Amino acid sequence: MTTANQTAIERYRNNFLREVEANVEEGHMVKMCMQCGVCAGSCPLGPAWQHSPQKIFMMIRAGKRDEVLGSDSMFMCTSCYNCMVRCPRQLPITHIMHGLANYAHRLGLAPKGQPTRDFATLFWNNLIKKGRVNELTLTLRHYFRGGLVAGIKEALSMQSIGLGLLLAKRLNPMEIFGGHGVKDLKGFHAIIAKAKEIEDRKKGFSA
Amino acid sequence: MADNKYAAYICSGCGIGDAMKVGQLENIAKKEGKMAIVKSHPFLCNAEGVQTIKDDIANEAVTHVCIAACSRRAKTEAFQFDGVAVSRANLREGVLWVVAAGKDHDEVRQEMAADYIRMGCAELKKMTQPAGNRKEGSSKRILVVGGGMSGMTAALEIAAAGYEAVIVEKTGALGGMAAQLWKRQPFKEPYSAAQEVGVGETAAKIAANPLIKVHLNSTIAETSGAPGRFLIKIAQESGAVSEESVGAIVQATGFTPYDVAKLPKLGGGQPNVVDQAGLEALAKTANGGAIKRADGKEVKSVVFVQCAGQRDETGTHLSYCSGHCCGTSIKQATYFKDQNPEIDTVVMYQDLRMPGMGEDFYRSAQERGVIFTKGKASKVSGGDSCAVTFKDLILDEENTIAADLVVLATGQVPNAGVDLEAWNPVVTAAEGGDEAAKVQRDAMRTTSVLKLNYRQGPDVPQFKHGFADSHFICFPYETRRTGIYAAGPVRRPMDILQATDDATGAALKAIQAVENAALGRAAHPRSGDLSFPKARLEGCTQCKRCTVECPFGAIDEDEKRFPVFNEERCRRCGTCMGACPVRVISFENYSCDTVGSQVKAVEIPDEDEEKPRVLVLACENDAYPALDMAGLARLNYSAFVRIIPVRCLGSVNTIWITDALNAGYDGVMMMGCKKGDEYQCHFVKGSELAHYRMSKIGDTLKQLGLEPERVQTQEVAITDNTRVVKLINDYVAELDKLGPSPMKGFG
Amino acid sequence: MAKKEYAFYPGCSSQLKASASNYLVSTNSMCQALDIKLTEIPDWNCCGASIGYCEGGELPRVAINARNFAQAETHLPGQDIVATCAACWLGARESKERLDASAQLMKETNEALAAAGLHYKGEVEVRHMVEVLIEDFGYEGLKAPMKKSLEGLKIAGYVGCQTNRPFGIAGESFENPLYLDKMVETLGGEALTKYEQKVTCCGGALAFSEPEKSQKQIRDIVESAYDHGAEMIVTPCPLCQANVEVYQSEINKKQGTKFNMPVVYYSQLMTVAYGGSAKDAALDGQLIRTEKLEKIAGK
Amino acid sequence: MTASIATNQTILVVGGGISGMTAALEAAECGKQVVLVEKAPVLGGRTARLYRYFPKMCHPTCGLEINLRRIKQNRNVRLMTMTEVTAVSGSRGNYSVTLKVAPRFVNEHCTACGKCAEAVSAEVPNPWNYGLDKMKAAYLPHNMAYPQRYVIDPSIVGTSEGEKAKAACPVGAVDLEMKEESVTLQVGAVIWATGWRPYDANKIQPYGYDRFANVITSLEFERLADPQGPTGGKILRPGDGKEAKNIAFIQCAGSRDENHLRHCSRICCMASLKQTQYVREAYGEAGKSTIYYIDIRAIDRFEDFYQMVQKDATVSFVKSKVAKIVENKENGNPVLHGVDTEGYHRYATEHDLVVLAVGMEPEITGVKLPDDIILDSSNFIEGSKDGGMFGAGSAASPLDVNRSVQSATAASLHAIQIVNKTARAEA
Repeated sequence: MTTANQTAIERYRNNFLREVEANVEEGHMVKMCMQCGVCAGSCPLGPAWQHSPQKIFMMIRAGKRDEVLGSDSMFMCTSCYNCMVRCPRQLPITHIMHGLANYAHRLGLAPKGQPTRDFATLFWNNLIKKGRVNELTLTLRHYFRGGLVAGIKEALSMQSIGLGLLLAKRLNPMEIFGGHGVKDLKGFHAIIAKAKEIEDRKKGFSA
Repeated sequence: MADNKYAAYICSGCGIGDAMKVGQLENIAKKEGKMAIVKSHPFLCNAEGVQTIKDDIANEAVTHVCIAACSRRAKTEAFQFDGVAVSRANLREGVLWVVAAGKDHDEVRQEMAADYIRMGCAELKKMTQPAGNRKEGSSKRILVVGGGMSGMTAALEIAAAGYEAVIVEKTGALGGMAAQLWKRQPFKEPYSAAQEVGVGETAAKIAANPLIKVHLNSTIAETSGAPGRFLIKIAQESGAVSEESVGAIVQATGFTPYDVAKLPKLGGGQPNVVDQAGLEALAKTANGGAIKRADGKEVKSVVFVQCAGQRDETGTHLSYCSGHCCGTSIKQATYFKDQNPEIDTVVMYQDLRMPGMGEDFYRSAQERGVIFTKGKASKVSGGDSCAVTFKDLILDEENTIAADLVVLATGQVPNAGVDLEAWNPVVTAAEGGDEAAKVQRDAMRTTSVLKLNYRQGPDVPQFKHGFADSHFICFPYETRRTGIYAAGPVRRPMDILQATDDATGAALKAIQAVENAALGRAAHPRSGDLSFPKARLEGCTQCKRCTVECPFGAIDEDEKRFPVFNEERCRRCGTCMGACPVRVISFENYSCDTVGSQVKAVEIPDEDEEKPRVLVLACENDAYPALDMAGLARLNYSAFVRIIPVRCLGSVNTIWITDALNAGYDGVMMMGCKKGDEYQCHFVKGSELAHYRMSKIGDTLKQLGLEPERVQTQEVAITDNTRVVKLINDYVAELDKLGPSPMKGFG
Repeated sequence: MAKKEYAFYPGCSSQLKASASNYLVSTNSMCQALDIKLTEIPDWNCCGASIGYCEGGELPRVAINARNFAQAETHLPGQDIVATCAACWLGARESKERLDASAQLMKETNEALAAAGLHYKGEVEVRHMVEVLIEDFGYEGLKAPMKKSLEGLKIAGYVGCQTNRPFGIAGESFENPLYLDKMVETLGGEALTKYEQKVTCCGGALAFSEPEKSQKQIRDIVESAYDHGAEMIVTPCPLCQANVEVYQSEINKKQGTKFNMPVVYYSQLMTVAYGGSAKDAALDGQLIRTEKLEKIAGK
Repeated sequence: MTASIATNQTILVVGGGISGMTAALEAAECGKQVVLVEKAPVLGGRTARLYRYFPKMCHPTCGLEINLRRIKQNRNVRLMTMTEVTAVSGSRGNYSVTLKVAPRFVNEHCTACGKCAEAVSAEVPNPWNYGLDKMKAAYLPHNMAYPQRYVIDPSIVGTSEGEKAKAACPVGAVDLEMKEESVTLQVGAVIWATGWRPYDANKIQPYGYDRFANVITSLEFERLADPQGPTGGKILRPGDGKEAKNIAFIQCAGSRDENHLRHCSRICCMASLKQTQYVREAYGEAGKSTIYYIDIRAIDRFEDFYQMVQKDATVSFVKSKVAKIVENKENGNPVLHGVDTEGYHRYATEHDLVVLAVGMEPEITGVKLPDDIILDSSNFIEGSKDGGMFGAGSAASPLDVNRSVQSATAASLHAIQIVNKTARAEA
């Protein structure tokens, strides 16, 4: 038997499904999908998905590890929860999509430069810094993610909005120098570190 | 009979009295109808009106009553009198409500009503109240053929109702296919795990039940007789023959799995490719431990290929779905998962069919990690490592999947015995002296399950795909062999749960059959009817039409080829009466005369009156109700028609048609049920036979010098209340164009 | 003593000078009129928001929410946590339900909290301000402090996603929730009940990362409001408010539309109806000013 | 009707649909005494309101006619309409059943002449047509109504309309003084053939049954196709009365859905396949049917019917649970959004009319039953603890007509076994 054939044969084994069940948030529910496709049709960003959630579930069962974990589809999730409330099998699809994206991201398999992946990373880093989100630095970092020139261009294009928010007292330029934050930052960080440590241990990232 | 006394009661209620001259109708009943008593009443169906009739029955010794009021379908209970023959003249739905209102129509309305009075009286004169109750069949024991789950259930249910049951089982033990199962699909909540089959307990209950007798290693050598008096010859494997008298039969002969050898493309016959029964055997051997293949290797991965040799549109394999196989494969997948969750189990399906609560079982298998793949397998190869090549219908790609074992979900093939459609031409050829056909006939006979000695063949007629099912949705047990009821997978593909329910239903029908037989009553759909066909054999020409055409195989032939009527098998449809060219067959209350006299009672106006007369013979099951409902909706049709309800178009004897045409009717229209594959006829072939017979009437018409259009046969559904009106009116218009019948004035 | 007291979880965007500061200001005014006392959870932190999934993972997000719970449980015992932000409410409630459902998760979470000397007993209730208004006051109760009617105002109720799914407000459907309409009617305004984009996603956090895809959503939301004759949109969610209001100018620029549809919070409507000034209702905080509402407020 | 008609050898059948009629008749034709009670003013139940049956495309009223004829001539069956069971006490072989008989306001004198309906002008929604049209407040429920007796709607009792009906009756059958009655019966066994009802389509929010006029249920569609229905058999959509030629059928509307009904309702796939043929019957090649499905459950020989429909060029199949429906405001057409999962194809397809193949829910859901009754978690009747009461037909499981009759026949035997035991004990 050739290697290619072996791969094809292995493909439909449950291995990748087991990996997902073990390591992905709510991954144990993937097997419950009955391929009705209501999730695929419910997503506001549906047309942007290369693979719909229901198809991803089938791909997981079919062992298509690289295609799933390398896909940008999960990053199209707006967390609107439409799929989840309509799923006749009550799969927590939103959470599974988040979980798959997180897993792919952590494994480094998620597409590089995927804007939502980058923004989401930025967001988390921003919030853990002070315990609360700094909207200004988050926004600026986001616009400048592609380098200085692109950033200035994008920020300029949005400057009327920024100015408007400023005038409406809904953006504080002083936030750039610090801004809101939790007082017990040390404790906050300790909690996150501990939580991360536990989770990483369970999902095999600690090693 | 000298004792008969005839009375007619005319109701003037519901507006009849306003629209018709009731006095004149009374006179007609008296003078032309020769009724001894004629009364009219403003509200005949109320208690007082009915009492008038009852009083006359009691005090005046009235034996025959003509009710001229509403349709026979209305106030039926009010106008039932024990031991008294009743005819109904339909003045309300048949005249008042369908003839256009207003003075312009007074004359034709009155003529129509008058004719219905004449017809009601004429019919009554020819009727006798059926005596019934011949008490020929008095056995209330019930034979159950087959000792599988269906048969065992039927026997236990029969016994639980207090009746005796006799089981004939061809193998050496009870249990059938169910005994070969490791477990069965869950049949009550929580529908999450396979359950014990329970064959042992059921068989033990049967052994302990004094009302149940079991013949093992036995088959039926001959079945003769009729409900209430079947005589069964039972052949034992040893060669001994015993006899049992029974009143009814439940046929629970089950199924055989479709032969996997017919599926070489799907690996049938190759090592480590088994059917579902094969997997049950492996699971039984494993007895809860790891399931091993025939070569002793523990199975670590298994693929179930659904619809193997089923739902086949090429005509090569089974075209139907066997219903149970999705659930069976799910159950079998749980055998593996419950023993070792690490075993890869894939169910490859096209449509996963788990109706009702089965959905819960499907879910429970998914929870266990059984993988469901919507795909169509194109090739399976067996061997040490099996491979299934398939099209993944979701991912839209060709793929191959490896497994230690492949299970093919093949279908159920019913054990229904001889297919009569194939049997009959062989027998005809054999009777014609064809020696090869004789050999073939005898060979076929050995494959028979019931070995009925009926004129029409040794087994019950099959419906579709060889299953001994009913054609009727509302009446799943409406069989074509009275007193014989199929149950379980021989009737229809099914699982154990449905089969046990089915067996219980069939048990009831068998009990009902023995009770009816003992009272001389008809079974469905004319249940309770006490009439039965009588033949004046001295006039019989041994033409065999009645024995061939009886839809229920009720009529055998004696050595001289005279018909032998088995009343308990008869369903009282009258097809034999319609078939008989010499009109020697009749029922006490329904005969060539009861209808013929009505045909003749109608007054045929002269040609110059321009009042055509059209006879409508309407099947009482669908067409007559449709006509009634046209009345209920106050739809108008021509007042030139005269409608006679018949039991079935199959009972229509051509003499009625020729009599009508001879009498000067301008046309005859027959309204019957739908014929063909999806027939609606409650007596199976009545409508079809009528169409056939009428197609042959052309010569007669020619002899009379009449146009073929003067006789029409229509298929009518019960919902056709607007259509029947159109049919009638169009037909009257067509006849009008044709001009009056040249026979007028010769009658 | 106030009629009702709650542990308040304002969330990052509702802080002063943050993007939803007008929500905070008007909420405070509204609560005053209803005699509600809101006490901020001491030293609360961010909920992690949905978008936190990518880097944050599962347990860290639950843990930071549990930190808020532990604070509330300790310092504001017996008080329900009330959030105004849809994402905060969802993040918190999701965490609470998961903790309720899994002893293992509870154990791990408390292990993490212990690193900061905290412990969560599992006793909090997490509610949205809208739930409080509807369940604890009722539409009749919300009428009580009314001083002005919003008569003549045609308002499209835009519920969005996260106040609606997966939890939603009891008794309302996911596809056609009517509570904003009922609130508008309670305040005397004209609710555009047939407005069919009321649960369309605005793109959420993807407004940043996938602006074109999000703006297509926003365009539908605003366009339909115009189609139904709306004079303004009302929403319970800060991200919805921001996205739908802020990007109208962008859409106008790119697609030549002339959108200028005010987007307000229910708390602003209520503040005005309760007699508050434009400033109390933070109407000056609108990018697209709502003159009609300001006019009523000024009366 | 009084209690004297029944004894502990009598079988009570609750529900006069096809299952109840079958259970009652099969027992009666075995010689047993039966009381058949029906909540509605007429027999027939759910199936009598169907236009055709699958797979034969025959008419349910054809079987109804036979069953009515059996009932009319069988004196072992006592029928009580407008009657509900309010309490059951006692135990197997010896139950005491309390019945509530609602007033019909028309007594047994009624000849169905129709004068009352002519006299009355008030109209009420017609339940026979699921409220798709209105009927006179003095009415014969349908043209095969049995008992063939008019009913006066309670809404006109005590009004001048009611008096008009009374004055118009030539036989004094209208009795506006009728009151609700309570009756107690002794019976030996009880068969619950209480049937099913369509799952409330309003609850399936993404499909907008409550918002879009041109989204209807499969049962309403039966009435539209039926010549005896509100449109005289023309398939006209409710929104604007236009001919609906391009019709979407959405399967599993409420079934196989943990947000609604967990179970598969079994009949809906076949019902929709059947209904595509109504479209063909009405419009020939100009009709178009699309079935949106998860799995087509055309079990056993129904597969033949499925294969026949598959070959029909006017019918197409999309393997997809429709995500949501929006209305095209210009023409009132429903637009279906979703994904065909066989290969992942996104669609937004406009149809003239959407038919929701709504699931089956036991009619007794939410009704208080005797404590003894065992229900499964979907409220289907499994039986009773003392073994003297039985579920039959779709009250016991989601079943098609054929299987319901089979189930009712089986239940009938179980009831007979109980009363026979009593008879033997007393003999």
